Amino acid sequence: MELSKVRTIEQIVASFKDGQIIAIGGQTNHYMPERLIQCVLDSGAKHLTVYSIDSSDPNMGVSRLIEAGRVDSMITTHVGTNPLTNARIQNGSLKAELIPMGTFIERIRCGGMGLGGVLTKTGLGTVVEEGKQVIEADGQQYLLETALHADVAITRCRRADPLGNLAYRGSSGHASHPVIATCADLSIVECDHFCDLGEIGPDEVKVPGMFVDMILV
Amino acid sequence: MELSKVRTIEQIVASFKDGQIIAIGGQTNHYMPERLIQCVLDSGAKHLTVYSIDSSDPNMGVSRLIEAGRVDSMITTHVGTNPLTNARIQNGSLKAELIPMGTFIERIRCGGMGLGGVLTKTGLGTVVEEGKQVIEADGQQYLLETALHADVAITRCRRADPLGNLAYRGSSGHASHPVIATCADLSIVECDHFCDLGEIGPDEVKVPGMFVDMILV
Amino acid sequence: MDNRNFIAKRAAAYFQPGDVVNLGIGIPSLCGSYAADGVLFQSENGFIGIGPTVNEGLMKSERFVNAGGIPFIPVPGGSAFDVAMSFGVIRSGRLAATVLGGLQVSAKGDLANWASPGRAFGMGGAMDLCNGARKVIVAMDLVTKDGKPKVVNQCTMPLTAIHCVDHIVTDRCVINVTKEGLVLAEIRKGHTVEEIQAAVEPQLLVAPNLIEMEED
Amino acid sequence: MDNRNFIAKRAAAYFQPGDVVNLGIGIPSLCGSYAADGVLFQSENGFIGIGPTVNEGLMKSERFVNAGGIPFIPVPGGSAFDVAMSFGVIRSGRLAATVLGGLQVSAKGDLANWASPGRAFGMGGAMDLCNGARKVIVAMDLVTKDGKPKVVNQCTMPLTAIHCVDHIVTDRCVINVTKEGLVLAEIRKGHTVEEIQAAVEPQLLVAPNLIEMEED
Repeated sequence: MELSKVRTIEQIVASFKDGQIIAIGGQTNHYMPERLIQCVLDSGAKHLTVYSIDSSDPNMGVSRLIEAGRVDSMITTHVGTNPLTNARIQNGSLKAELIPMGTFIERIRCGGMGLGGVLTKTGLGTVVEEGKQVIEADGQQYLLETALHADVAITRCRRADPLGNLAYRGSSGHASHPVIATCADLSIVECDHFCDLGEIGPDEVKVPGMFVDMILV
Repeated sequence: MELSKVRTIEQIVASFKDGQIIAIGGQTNHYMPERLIQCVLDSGAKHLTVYSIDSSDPNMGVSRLIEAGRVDSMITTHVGTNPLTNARIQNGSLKAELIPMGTFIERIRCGGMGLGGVLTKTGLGTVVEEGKQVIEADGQQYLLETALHADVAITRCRRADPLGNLAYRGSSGHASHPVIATCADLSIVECDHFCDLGEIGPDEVKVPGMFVDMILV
Repeated sequence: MDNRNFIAKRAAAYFQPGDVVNLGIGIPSLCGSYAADGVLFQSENGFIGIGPTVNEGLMKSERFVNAGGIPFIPVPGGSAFDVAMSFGVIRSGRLAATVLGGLQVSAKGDLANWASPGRAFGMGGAMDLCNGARKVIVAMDLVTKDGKPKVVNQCTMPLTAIHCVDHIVTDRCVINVTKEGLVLAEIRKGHTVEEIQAAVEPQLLVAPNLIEMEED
Repeated sequence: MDNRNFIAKRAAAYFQPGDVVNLGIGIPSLCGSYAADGVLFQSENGFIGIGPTVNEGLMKSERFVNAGGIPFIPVPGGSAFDVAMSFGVIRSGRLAATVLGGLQVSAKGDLANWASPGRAFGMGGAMDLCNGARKVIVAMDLVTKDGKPKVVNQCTMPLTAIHCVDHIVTDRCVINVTKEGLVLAEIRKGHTVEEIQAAVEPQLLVAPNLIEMEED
């Protein structure tokens, strides 16, 4: 009986298919799941939708998928550091929905935690409001922001154990990774350090292994 | 310049006033903030509203406030282990709104994280639905559950540092404490171990000190 | 085997290695003893990997207590978290199963298990579990102590959730809730289809491969 | 002192010991050098207690990088968390202040700072910061590079948030947003009220105790 979630690169590459929604953890080029992004490239999957906080800088992170023409659309919060992304948005080959970062991560969290959406004041009175329900709760106005759920999540963590319990370190080492790791039907993580079962103490686990399906060691 | 959030019992007792909403961390009698509950008793504050997962067993935790006649109303998820609470509900001296546990903690989280509410399927088709907005999002029906914010939160943690950074241990050691600690204008915590600044590593902190106002060592 | 353990053992047979499962109090809490290796148990107050209960010794801790208030020893690979994450776990669709007690189950799989006349003490985590777990297993006696049906056409007591139950595991039989109706799938040695049908309100379908339940 | 540091220093004077503050990129990022002891800085990607930036040495880590992508050394008492908690921190009302750049600020305190014609690259965390921080401080030049007003009657560029700005700190003055209107509160040596008024669209009120800003 094999309970370990460690998988080979070949097994992971085989997980990616045309048309999938892929949620990608990380921010500002730093501590991106670059090895898993390479797996997506190697899979040949195209017409992807990507959920990611930003589109990285050219030749890095999310941008590698965009440059290779694999991404049809994105839900993201900021693409200002990447002229290649902008060029594709301008010429119509990439559709990008820009949303506030706090809203992005709460929508992802809803997708992971089995909630349908959240009410936030962020975006009220701005273009973000367009097409959204304005809900009154306790006498105040809020925007309804609905859940985002992905087909596959690719994230990175500092430590993982065979069950997929994950632990993180630092600001960029946390970033969106622990939340993104929960939001997909198939959650794949690359870890810096692979630990024995029990080596990550119960209180150090940030994402319980039940959310994780495959580990790239 | 005194930046430490450690306070004396007298200072803490002086924080409680008649009519406050007090959110209390803990569950099933175990790892309750008993010393802070004693502070509420010593303050003489009455006509309180309590947000708590349950009402503990007689002579313990939340029940001590109920028995002393200090609590007018509760929002809670379960009172089955406490005949004294039930007696007061039956005779009308205690008003209790019973809500699902997952809904309770998400409403508290909204109060702490600056959100107006969340959409959940929990409670659809049951008495929980009464008086609530049913919202359609992405073609599915959800109940809108609104934020709960308290005047004061009293919680317990394993470790605290002078800034109020908090770390937890175990199931009952976590429970509702980290979420409740964020949901109030005034957040008071009692800690088992008081640590030097820097002794709790950045990745061990579960509740950043900015949410905490007073520490009982 | 007594009825409570008989029910718990059968309910536990639904678990697969690698599953994360939540057990309610009462009969469901006994399932742990009969589960396959590699099944992990979750507790609402914030843990996956609940191990054996502990009454004394160095491992007993005020900080490792299950949702029923009983101290336990964590298994290797256990994880602790707050109640917000705990119910995220429950609602996420990644909880393989929950086993709960029941007062009434309807023909459509509605469950009532948290309030009876004069006793409405709160639903705790039951409503979230019924909505979130992939498989909802009700573990209960087939009839009340005074012989009234608990499997009913319509629940008369306050509902926990609608259309949520997958399997009803009782002291006399296993009934599956399907789109076609309630299906009598397994029957305990010494009981008859006619007797089971007489003890429930809805008309039961009988599985073509009706199984006789093992006693040991 | 150059204009950028002049602005940053004045903005930083709003911070009190014990405050947790978020700084935007550009001029706001310079505020850290002028803040009082005991002020803690927050970064959107998940940290409170951002310390000095670090270009080399053992403390440099891929895992301690601020929202602008610069490695830093955590201060004692720093805490790391995910982006969900980070924006909980931002929206909670417990973030004492945020300092952001601005393209336009209106007479009512509306802010536009994330998109200009042909450049709509995304709002990142700015909208949440404007809604959540207790004090929103805009740090910017008083006019555009070609001399056009940035303090305007109505923003023409896409809004970040409405009615959110408290203080506009510029290279020539400080303007407070109040219920009565925009109040010219401080003016840099060498500039006149008339000149400031001519450089903005809305009619300014002049504080009775108009302060001359220190240069050093």
